[in-house]
Amino acid sequence: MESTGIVEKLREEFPDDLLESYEHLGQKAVMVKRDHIVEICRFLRDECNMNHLMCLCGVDNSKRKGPFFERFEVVYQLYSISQKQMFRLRVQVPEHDCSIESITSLWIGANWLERECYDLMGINFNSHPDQRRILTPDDWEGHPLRKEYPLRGDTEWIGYEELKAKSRELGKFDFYDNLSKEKGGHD
Amino acid sequence: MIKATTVDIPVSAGNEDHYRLRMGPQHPATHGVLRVDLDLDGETIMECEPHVGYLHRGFEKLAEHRTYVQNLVLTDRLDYIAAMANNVGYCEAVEKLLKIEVPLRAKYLRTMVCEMARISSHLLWLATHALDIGAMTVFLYCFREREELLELFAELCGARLTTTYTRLGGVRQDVTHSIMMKLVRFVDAFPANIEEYETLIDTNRIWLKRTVNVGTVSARDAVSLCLTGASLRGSGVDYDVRKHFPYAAYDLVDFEIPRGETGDTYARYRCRMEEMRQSNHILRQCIEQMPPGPIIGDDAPDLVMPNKPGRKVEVDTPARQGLIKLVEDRDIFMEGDVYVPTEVPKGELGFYFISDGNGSPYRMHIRSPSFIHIGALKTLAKGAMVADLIAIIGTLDVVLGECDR
Amino acid sequence: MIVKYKPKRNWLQTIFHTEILQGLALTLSKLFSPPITRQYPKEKPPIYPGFRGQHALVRDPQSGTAKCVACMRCAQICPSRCISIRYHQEEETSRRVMDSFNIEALRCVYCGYCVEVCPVNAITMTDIFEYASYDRESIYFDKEKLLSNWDDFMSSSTYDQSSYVNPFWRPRGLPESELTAAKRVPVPDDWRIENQFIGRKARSKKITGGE
Amino acid sequence: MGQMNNSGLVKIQDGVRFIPGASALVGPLNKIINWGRTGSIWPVTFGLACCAIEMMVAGASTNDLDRFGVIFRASPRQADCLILAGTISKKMAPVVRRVYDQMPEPRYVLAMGSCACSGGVFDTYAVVQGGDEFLPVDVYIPGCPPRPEALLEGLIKLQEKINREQGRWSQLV
Repeated sequence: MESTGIVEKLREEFPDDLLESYEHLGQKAVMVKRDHIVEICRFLRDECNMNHLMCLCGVDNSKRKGPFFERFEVVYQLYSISQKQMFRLRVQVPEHDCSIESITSLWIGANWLERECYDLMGINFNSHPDQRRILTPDDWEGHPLRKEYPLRGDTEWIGYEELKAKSRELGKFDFYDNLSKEKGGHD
Repeated sequence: MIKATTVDIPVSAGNEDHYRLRMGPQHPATHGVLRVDLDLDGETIMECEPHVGYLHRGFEKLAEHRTYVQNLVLTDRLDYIAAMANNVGYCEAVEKLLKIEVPLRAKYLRTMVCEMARISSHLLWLATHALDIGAMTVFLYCFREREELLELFAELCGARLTTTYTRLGGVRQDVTHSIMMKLVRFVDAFPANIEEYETLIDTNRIWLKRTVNVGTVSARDAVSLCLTGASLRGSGVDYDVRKHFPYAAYDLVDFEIPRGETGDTYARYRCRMEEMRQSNHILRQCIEQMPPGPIIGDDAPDLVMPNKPGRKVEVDTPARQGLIKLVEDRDIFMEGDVYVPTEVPKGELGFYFISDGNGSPYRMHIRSPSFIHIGALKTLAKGAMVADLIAIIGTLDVVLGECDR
Repeated sequence: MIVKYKPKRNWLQTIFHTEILQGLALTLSKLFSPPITRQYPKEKPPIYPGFRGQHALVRDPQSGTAKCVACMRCAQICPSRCISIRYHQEEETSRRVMDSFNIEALRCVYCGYCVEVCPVNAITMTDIFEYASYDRESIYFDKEKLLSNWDDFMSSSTYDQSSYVNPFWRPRGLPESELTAAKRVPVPDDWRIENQFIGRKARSKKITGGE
Repeated sequence: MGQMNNSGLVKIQDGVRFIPGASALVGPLNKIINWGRTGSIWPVTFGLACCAIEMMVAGASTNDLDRFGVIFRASPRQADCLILAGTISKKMAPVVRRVYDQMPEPRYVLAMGSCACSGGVFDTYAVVQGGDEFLPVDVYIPGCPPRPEALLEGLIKLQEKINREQGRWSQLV
C-alpha cells in the first residue's frame, strides 16, 4: 500500500520523468528517465525515508526487448529501514551518450558501487569523485559484463602477457650454471 | 614494469612530507588479497586507499553462461567462510523468482545450517581479529570449535567448506540422528566456550586499548556508507534482514538482534559475540522444533534443467519425466526481475536476478557486504594510527572472495 | 537488545592485573586437558559416508567394465565442464556404447552433481582424498584409471559394493516410483523418512494435533 | 669419466655432479642436508582464496603443522615454500610471481586446490588457468578445497621429493 503511495508521490513531483511503474513478485519498481536521477533519489531519501541503498548495478539490455529499453540500465534498490519497504528504480541509459549523474553526494557508499558499474559495464558517472577501474586492472581493455564480451575475454591483458614472457625468461636461468661461471671468473 | 602493482595512487594534496606505505596484497593481516595504500604523517593515516580486485573471478559473467542449478556451486565460493549461508541466500532468491515452494522441514534445516555457518564464520572472524591484535590463544581455541562444525558439515553433505547443500526447493540431504546428537552436544557446550574467549579478551586491558574508540562510525554515517550486518548494528541501527524480510524459518524461531551504541570496534566485537549466543539459541530451537516431512518440495526442478522452456530433452529415464511435466505445466521461466536480500554473517547479501525466460539468468548481480565494507574503510581509517588499521580491517569482517566476486 | 559495554575496573583490579591473571589461569588449565591434535599420517581423520573425494567408475560385477550408458547427463550438469565422454551408437540395437570417459579432476569442483544425476549409478565419488601428485597428467583420469580407482577404494573400505552409491547420492524429492531401478536400492534406517529426526516440541505438537 | 668444469666438479649426466673421489662423503652429506630441509619447510603466509581457510585449519590446533617443522613465515625472504592456496586472478598473478622471485633458493611451489592447479570452475576472462603457467609447480593437490589432511599429504610428498634430491648443494662446498 505504502509503496504505491510512493509511486503517486513521485508522479506528482516528477511528472515528466516517470516512464512506467509495475509490481513483480511483490516488489515495486519504476522506470525513470535519467535526467533528474539525483533529485529523485534525494526526494526518495528525504521525503519518503528511503535511507538505505541496498544495491546499485548496471544491466546490458542489448539482448532483451521492452517498450522503454535503451541499451543500458542502472538499477537502484532502495530500502526504508524505519518503514520496512523496498523500492526499485530502473534508469535507462542510451548507448550513444553512456553517462548518468552520480549519487555519491547522497550516499558515500555509492562510490564503490558506481566504480564497479563503470568497470564492468562501462557506464560513466558524471561528477563522480574518483572514477577508475576497481576490479579489473587499470589498463584492462573492454567491459566484461557487456553482452558482446566473450566469457574468456577477447584479448589477453597486457600485464599477463608481460608476466608470462618474464617467467619464460627466468625459467631459462640455471642457478648452478651461473654459480660456476661466477666462481670460474674469480678463479 | 608490471603495471598492476605499480600504478601510482593519487596522494592527498601532494604533500611531500607524507610517507607512503603500500600494504598488501601479500600481507598476513589483510585477510586475503586486499591491498591498502596509506599516506602517513608520522603514524597518523592521512589518506587511505583500499584496492580490491585481486580475487576478481568473473562470477557474474560466468553465471550468465550456466544454469540456475550450476550457479549454486559458484555461491559456495563467494563467502567461503560461510558457504551454507550463501547457498541458502541464492536458493531463496531463485525460488522467489521461479515461485518454488519449500517444505517446512527444509526451512528448518536451512535455518539450522545458516546459524551453524554464522557461528563458524564469527569464530573465524574472532580468531583472525584476535590474532592480528596479538591474542594468539584465542585463535587456537576458536579453531577447536570451528573444526567441530566443519566436521558436522562434512557428515551432513560430504564437504567441509564448499557445501552445495541446498537445492532449489529444499535441501540435498536429511539430517541423521548421529549428526543431531553431535549438534546437541555442541550447542550445550558452546556457551561455556564463548565464556572462555571472553575470559581471555573481554576485559583484557590490551584488547580494550586496541579496540575502544577505534574506527568509530556514527549511526548516520553507517547508513550513508551502506554498511550492513554487525558493522551497522554496532552503531545502534536496528536493521537485520532476518527480522525485516524473514526467510527460511526465521519467523518461527525466537531471537533478538544485539546492537551496540558507540559504533567503535569494541561495540562491534560485543555485537558479534552476542550474535553467536543468539545463533546458539536459534540452533537449540531448531533442534527442538524440527518438524517431520519431506526435505524437498514436489515441484522442485530436476538438476538437469533445460536451457529453453519447452525444449524436449531425451526421456530415457523415468526420473526425467518429473521435469518435463514441470516445464509444461507451470511456466517456471518467466521474465522479470527480483531482488532478495538475506543476512549472511558479514551483512546483507542480496541477489538481483533478471530472467528473460531462459534456463540461465540474464543478469545476476550480487550485492556483497564485504565489497561495501571495504569501501567504507577509507572513511573509517582516516585519522587513525597505522596499527589501528589492522583492527579496523579486522572489525569490518571482510572476505575477499565475496568482495571481488 | 543493547549489548553490554566495557566493564568497569576498580583500582585493585587495575593494580593486580586480575583479568590477565584469569586468562593465564585458563590457559594453564588447558595444559592438563587432553590434546585435540590429530597425528595425521598415523591417525586418519574421520570420513563420513557420502564424502566427495576422488572420482571412480563403478565396475560392474557381471561384465567387468563400467556401467556407463553414455547418456551424457553428467557432462551436461557439470558446472566446470570437466567430464568428456565419447560414444558410438551400435547399428542393430541402437544402444549407445561408451568409448572413452575422461575426467579432468584438477578442474573438478567436487559438487557431486554428476553422481546425483547418473541414472545407472555408473560414476561415483569415493572417500579417498590423498592423491596429490608431481604432475598434472596423473590427475587426469581416463576410463581405466577411474575403474582402478574403484577397485582400490573397494579393497580398502568396508562398504558394500552393490549399495555404496545409494543412499548418499540419491536424488531427493522424487517419489520412489520415478527413480530408476539402480537408484531404488533400499536406504539404511537412519536415512528413511519414517525414521527421520523430529524435534521434541514438534513431536508433542503432532500428538496434540492428532487428538 | 665425465667432463671437468671450472669449479673442479665432474659432471656425469645432466644435473648430477660429483667432487672427484668424494662420493663416499657426498652420499651421507646429501642425506643430512636433505633431512635438514625436509624438517624445516617454511611456507609464506599467503592465502589467495577458499583454500587459504583450509590452510589455516591445517596450521591451527587440530592438524598442527608445526609437527612437521612447517612454520608459516610472513616474509617471502625467510620462506622456501609457496603454497598457492586459491584462485589466481590475472591481476594477482604478477604479485604471486613477485613473491616467488623474492624467495631464496631452494624453493618449492605447492598448488593447492582445483583453481591453483588448473583454474577450476572459473574458466573466465579474469582467472589464470593454472599456476603452472608462470610458476614451476612441484606438487599438485586436488580437491576443492582439499581437506587439511590432503595438504599435509602434499607436504609429505614434497618432503619425499626433497629427500630424493642430490647434488644441488655440492656446488657450494
